[in-house]
Amino acid sequence: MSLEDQELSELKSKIGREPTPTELQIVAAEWSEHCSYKSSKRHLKMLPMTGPLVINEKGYDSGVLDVGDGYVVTAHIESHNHPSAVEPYGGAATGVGGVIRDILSAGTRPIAIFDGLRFGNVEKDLQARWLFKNAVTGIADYGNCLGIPTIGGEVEFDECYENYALVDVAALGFGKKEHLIKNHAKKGDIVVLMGGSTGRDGIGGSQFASDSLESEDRSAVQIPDPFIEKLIIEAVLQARNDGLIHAMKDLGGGGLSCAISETADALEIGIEMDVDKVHTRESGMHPSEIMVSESQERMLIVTSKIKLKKLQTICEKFRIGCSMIGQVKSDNQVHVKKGKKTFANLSADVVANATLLDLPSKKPVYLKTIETEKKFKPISDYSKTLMKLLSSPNIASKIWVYGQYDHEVGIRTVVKPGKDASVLRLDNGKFLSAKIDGNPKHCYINPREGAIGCFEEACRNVVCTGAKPIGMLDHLQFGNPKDPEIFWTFLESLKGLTDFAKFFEIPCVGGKVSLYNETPKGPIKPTPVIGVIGLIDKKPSVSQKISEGDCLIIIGNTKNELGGSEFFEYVHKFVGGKCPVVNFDDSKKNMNSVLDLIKNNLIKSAHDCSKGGLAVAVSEMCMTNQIGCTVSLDKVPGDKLTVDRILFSESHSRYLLSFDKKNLSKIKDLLKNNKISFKEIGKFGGENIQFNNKIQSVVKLNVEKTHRVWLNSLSDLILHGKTS
Amino acid sequence: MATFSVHVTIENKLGISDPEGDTILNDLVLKGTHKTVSKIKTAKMLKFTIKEKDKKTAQSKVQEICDDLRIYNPMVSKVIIDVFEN
Amino acid sequence: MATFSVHVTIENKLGISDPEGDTILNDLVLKGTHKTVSKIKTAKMLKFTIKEKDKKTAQSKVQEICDDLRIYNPMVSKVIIDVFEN
Amino acid sequence: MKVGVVVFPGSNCDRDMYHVLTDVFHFDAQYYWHEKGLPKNIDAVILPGGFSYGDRLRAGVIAAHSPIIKDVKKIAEKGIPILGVCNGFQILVESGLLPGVLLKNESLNFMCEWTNLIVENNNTPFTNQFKINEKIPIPIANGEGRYYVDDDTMKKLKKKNQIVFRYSEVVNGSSDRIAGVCNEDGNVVGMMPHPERAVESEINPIDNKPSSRIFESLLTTMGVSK
Ligand SMILES: Nc1ncnc2c1ncn2[C@@H]1O[C@H](COP(=O)(O)OP(=O)(O)O)[C@@H](O)[C@H]1O
Ligand SMILES: [Mg+2]
Repeated sequence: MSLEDQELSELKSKIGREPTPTELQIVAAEWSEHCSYKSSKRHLKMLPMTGPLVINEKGYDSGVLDVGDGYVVTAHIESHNHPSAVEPYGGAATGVGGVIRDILSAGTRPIAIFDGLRFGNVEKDLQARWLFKNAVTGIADYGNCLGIPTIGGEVEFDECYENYALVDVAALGFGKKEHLIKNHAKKGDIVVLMGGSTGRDGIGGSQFASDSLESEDRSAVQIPDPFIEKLIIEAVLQARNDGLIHAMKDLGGGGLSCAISETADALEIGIEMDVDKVHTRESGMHPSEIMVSESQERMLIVTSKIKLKKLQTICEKFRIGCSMIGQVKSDNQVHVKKGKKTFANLSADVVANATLLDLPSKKPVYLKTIETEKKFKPISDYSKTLMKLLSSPNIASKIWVYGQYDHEVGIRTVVKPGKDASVLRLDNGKFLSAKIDGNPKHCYINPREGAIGCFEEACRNVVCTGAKPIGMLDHLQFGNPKDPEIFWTFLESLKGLTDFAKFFEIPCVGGKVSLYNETPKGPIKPTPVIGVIGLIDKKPSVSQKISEGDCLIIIGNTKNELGGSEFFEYVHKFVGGKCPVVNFDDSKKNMNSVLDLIKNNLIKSAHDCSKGGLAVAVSEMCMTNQIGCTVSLDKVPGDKLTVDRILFSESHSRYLLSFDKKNLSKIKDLLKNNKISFKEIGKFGGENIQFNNKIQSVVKLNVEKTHRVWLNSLSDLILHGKTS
Repeated sequence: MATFSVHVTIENKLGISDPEGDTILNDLVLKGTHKTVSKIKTAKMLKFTIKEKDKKTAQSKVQEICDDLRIYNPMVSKVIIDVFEN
Repeated sequence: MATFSVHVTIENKLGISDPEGDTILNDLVLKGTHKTVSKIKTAKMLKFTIKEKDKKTAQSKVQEICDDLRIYNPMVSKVIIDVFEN
Repeated sequence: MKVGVVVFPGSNCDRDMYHVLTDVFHFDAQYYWHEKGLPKNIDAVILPGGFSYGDRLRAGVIAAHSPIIKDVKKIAEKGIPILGVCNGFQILVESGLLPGVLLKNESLNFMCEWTNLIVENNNTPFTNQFKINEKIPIPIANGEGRYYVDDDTMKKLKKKNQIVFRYSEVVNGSSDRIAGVCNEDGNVVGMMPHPERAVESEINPIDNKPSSRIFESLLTTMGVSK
């Protein structure tokens, strides 16, 4: 782990002397991309981060939203890509641990976990299968043990992740506003390190996360210990209730170096600490090793001398380590000692604020031709094609994944995983809905529109439960930012997200940037993952069972937008074409109309149309309700299109609504009033999923049989290697 | 051809923590009256029954299986392979 | 007093099924090209470091711990204890 | 009508259980930390689910050695109702209060899903408001939930009417599809599924009334009319 030459000279000129070896390690950790956001920070400012519900406090690692009646919701997103690519079990598990501690450090109890998982082609690639299987077990073992429900997520396979893994984890917290940690400290306060012991594992992790994988650093792998984390959660929350915490920060990338310098900088204090006071796992650790170790399950707490005893008693009760490692000074210095001897003494401002870069960007050359479509062999049997898609790893049910996650613990889960967004009940009678979504296939073709699409998709999912989006989390995952073409895709995505967030007045309450995601074959496709949080004031829309004779309406236009679709990529093995573009005005109108319909109790269920297009979305409704449906493709509103395009185009802003026939006229009136493009396109009943074009039958699949295939094909593939 | 019993012990590499062993030691063994135990390390064992021409082939075959099929992750664990003639 | 390393192998008693061993065999090993393996049994191992006056005491002490603290569940498993001098 | 909810390091359904006991059924519930004793005048004890000691070694085995278990045993002898749910069941089994053992699910995975229970014994403090063969929709969430007993014990269980709940279908490979058992006296009951997750209609997608009867049975036992 080291600084670049120019950074080293910069450090020297800032401190006016040669840095000590320990100082070099501390600064290298903190100035890494992972901790300092040096490539991205100046651009991230463009995102709107404030709003009427957003509570901003210094030093928070998670976003805070006021949900009324004296309660707040906190949210954060993280990834653990590099570690998961080499040790999927531990990497994914410690990823959960990290984001949970971010939620905890605001003083809120974590109440939900979401996971976004991306791997190579699991059908062909045994390594990808191994990575996927173990990452899922890692998340399950960690979250389940903590007793925090994992209630949603997404899974995607794409060849761009060959030999690699993207493991994103988001978490939500809930608590009383008055319990939020205020993050303040004054001279003489005590700095405590609480939780697991510090060892050599994970040394250099944050730098590791910022290197490409070729320089595999073995010591950077961390061993998860969810049991300690659970004890930390309970201990911290008790300390919070007893008012013992002045300031708090979790130890993540960069370990103590990062936590100490960022706390000192944010609170405008100095911290003097003694590495001999840190409880370590192994003897003989050098001060610099202690400072940069990324051992998991540790929290930094600032308390007063008087409160320290009580804090120690709590830690004793839970049998977790609690070391008084230092104290607060008034000089804004980070002063690291071992006994009497000084090993580092730097201004917190210098350590915590790396010089931000202004990297060059350039539109990638491949984009010039990417939208040109090839001629495809015509599809002879659409039933077969649809069946193939429904059993493909990207579209098949993810029950094998979320069935391993305890999604009920905490007894808040009203809408469980397996539908669109999941819904939690809150203590003030309101409900929270959330979902994360990404789509690298779209983002590769158009980084800007693709990113907007992910944002809109997450909103759609949340809207389908009757929730109004109130906050957004973004996780921007790209390759090496020093490559101007990659950096351009980063900026485009960011600009797209910013535009959408501003237009819809959805503030960004948290995010993360993960760069240098490179596989042996090159950079990953641009992979922004967007989490959207929605609030429901009264009653969530819980899907009611669809029955014989119920109607199907589609809202929104279907356009010629097959670029980056599952149909092009999985069926035709073609990467290219025009990717879906969100029309902001239509998007807003459609969202509001769906919310209106739900509020007026007019529909039985709403489902968004996304991966696999209309054909897949209708099939999902049929399968989960075990009922057939006959759909007239010729009635679908939008461009005049060929059958394959109507079936599989992934145009945004579309919703499928099921409802009792008696509500038809009311629904039509409301939609007409709102000037929505919509059509009644089908009727439920029978035992077949059937698509007709005028009088001609295009698709006919038996619901029960299709359901079985869709439900089991992912687990058959992962567990027994079967491809359908 | 002979039948061999091959024991594969998978354990964490040196310096990698073993939270399970620590918990068993601290929360179970040391809570009782058994104070002479100072460390517990956990490991997983797989006992293979395999038919090969000799002991050496049995050993190398099992090693190959463990490596190929990622029975363990060399990043965090190591394997010890012991072969016994049946 | 000497320090001993005592290996405790916890494995299923005869007749108790071992779905994990079966899965590794059928879905992993036999799916590949390794057809000479006919059985895989899983076990758990605990390696104790213990200070006792001799090998025999170390052995009996660990046996006692295993029985007293139910390190294994006698309804389904048995333990094998091997002592090594350090 | 004092009900104790025992909390071990790693318990994680304690708060859910407490909520249901107090807010839904209006018991006078209280938490008891595993290092403490239980008061003499307690009327019922519940061991909630979770991952005591991180499920290390075997689910429930370390917690079974907690100081509080001595009191639980004494109280059990007095015939006071005791319920172990999920990890609580595992602890009761590991501490010898209930027969059998809970092994890794046949799928080898943690399983979180809704199942149906069939009531086999309505003569316990937690099932006296059921009819035999009544169906209860209820979720499971466990990795080591496969109940196993040897043949002799199974015979005894059947003879003494100790099988309390069965799954209506094969779920995880449990012997005879057993999901819950009781001791010979019937006052100590253990079950893998989570009744506390099924008694409120808001979070129960099927029907919350059957599982509510588990708590109503306890109310009846304790002489409280609904
Ligand atoms: N990795 C995962 N973890 C938990 N739940 C998941 C995961 N992947 C998918 N799900 C759940 O499966 C359902 C379908 O997911 P997805 O296909 O991504 O939905 P959508 O297309 O509506 O965004 C959702 O309820 C989602 O939360
Ligand atoms: Mg959806």
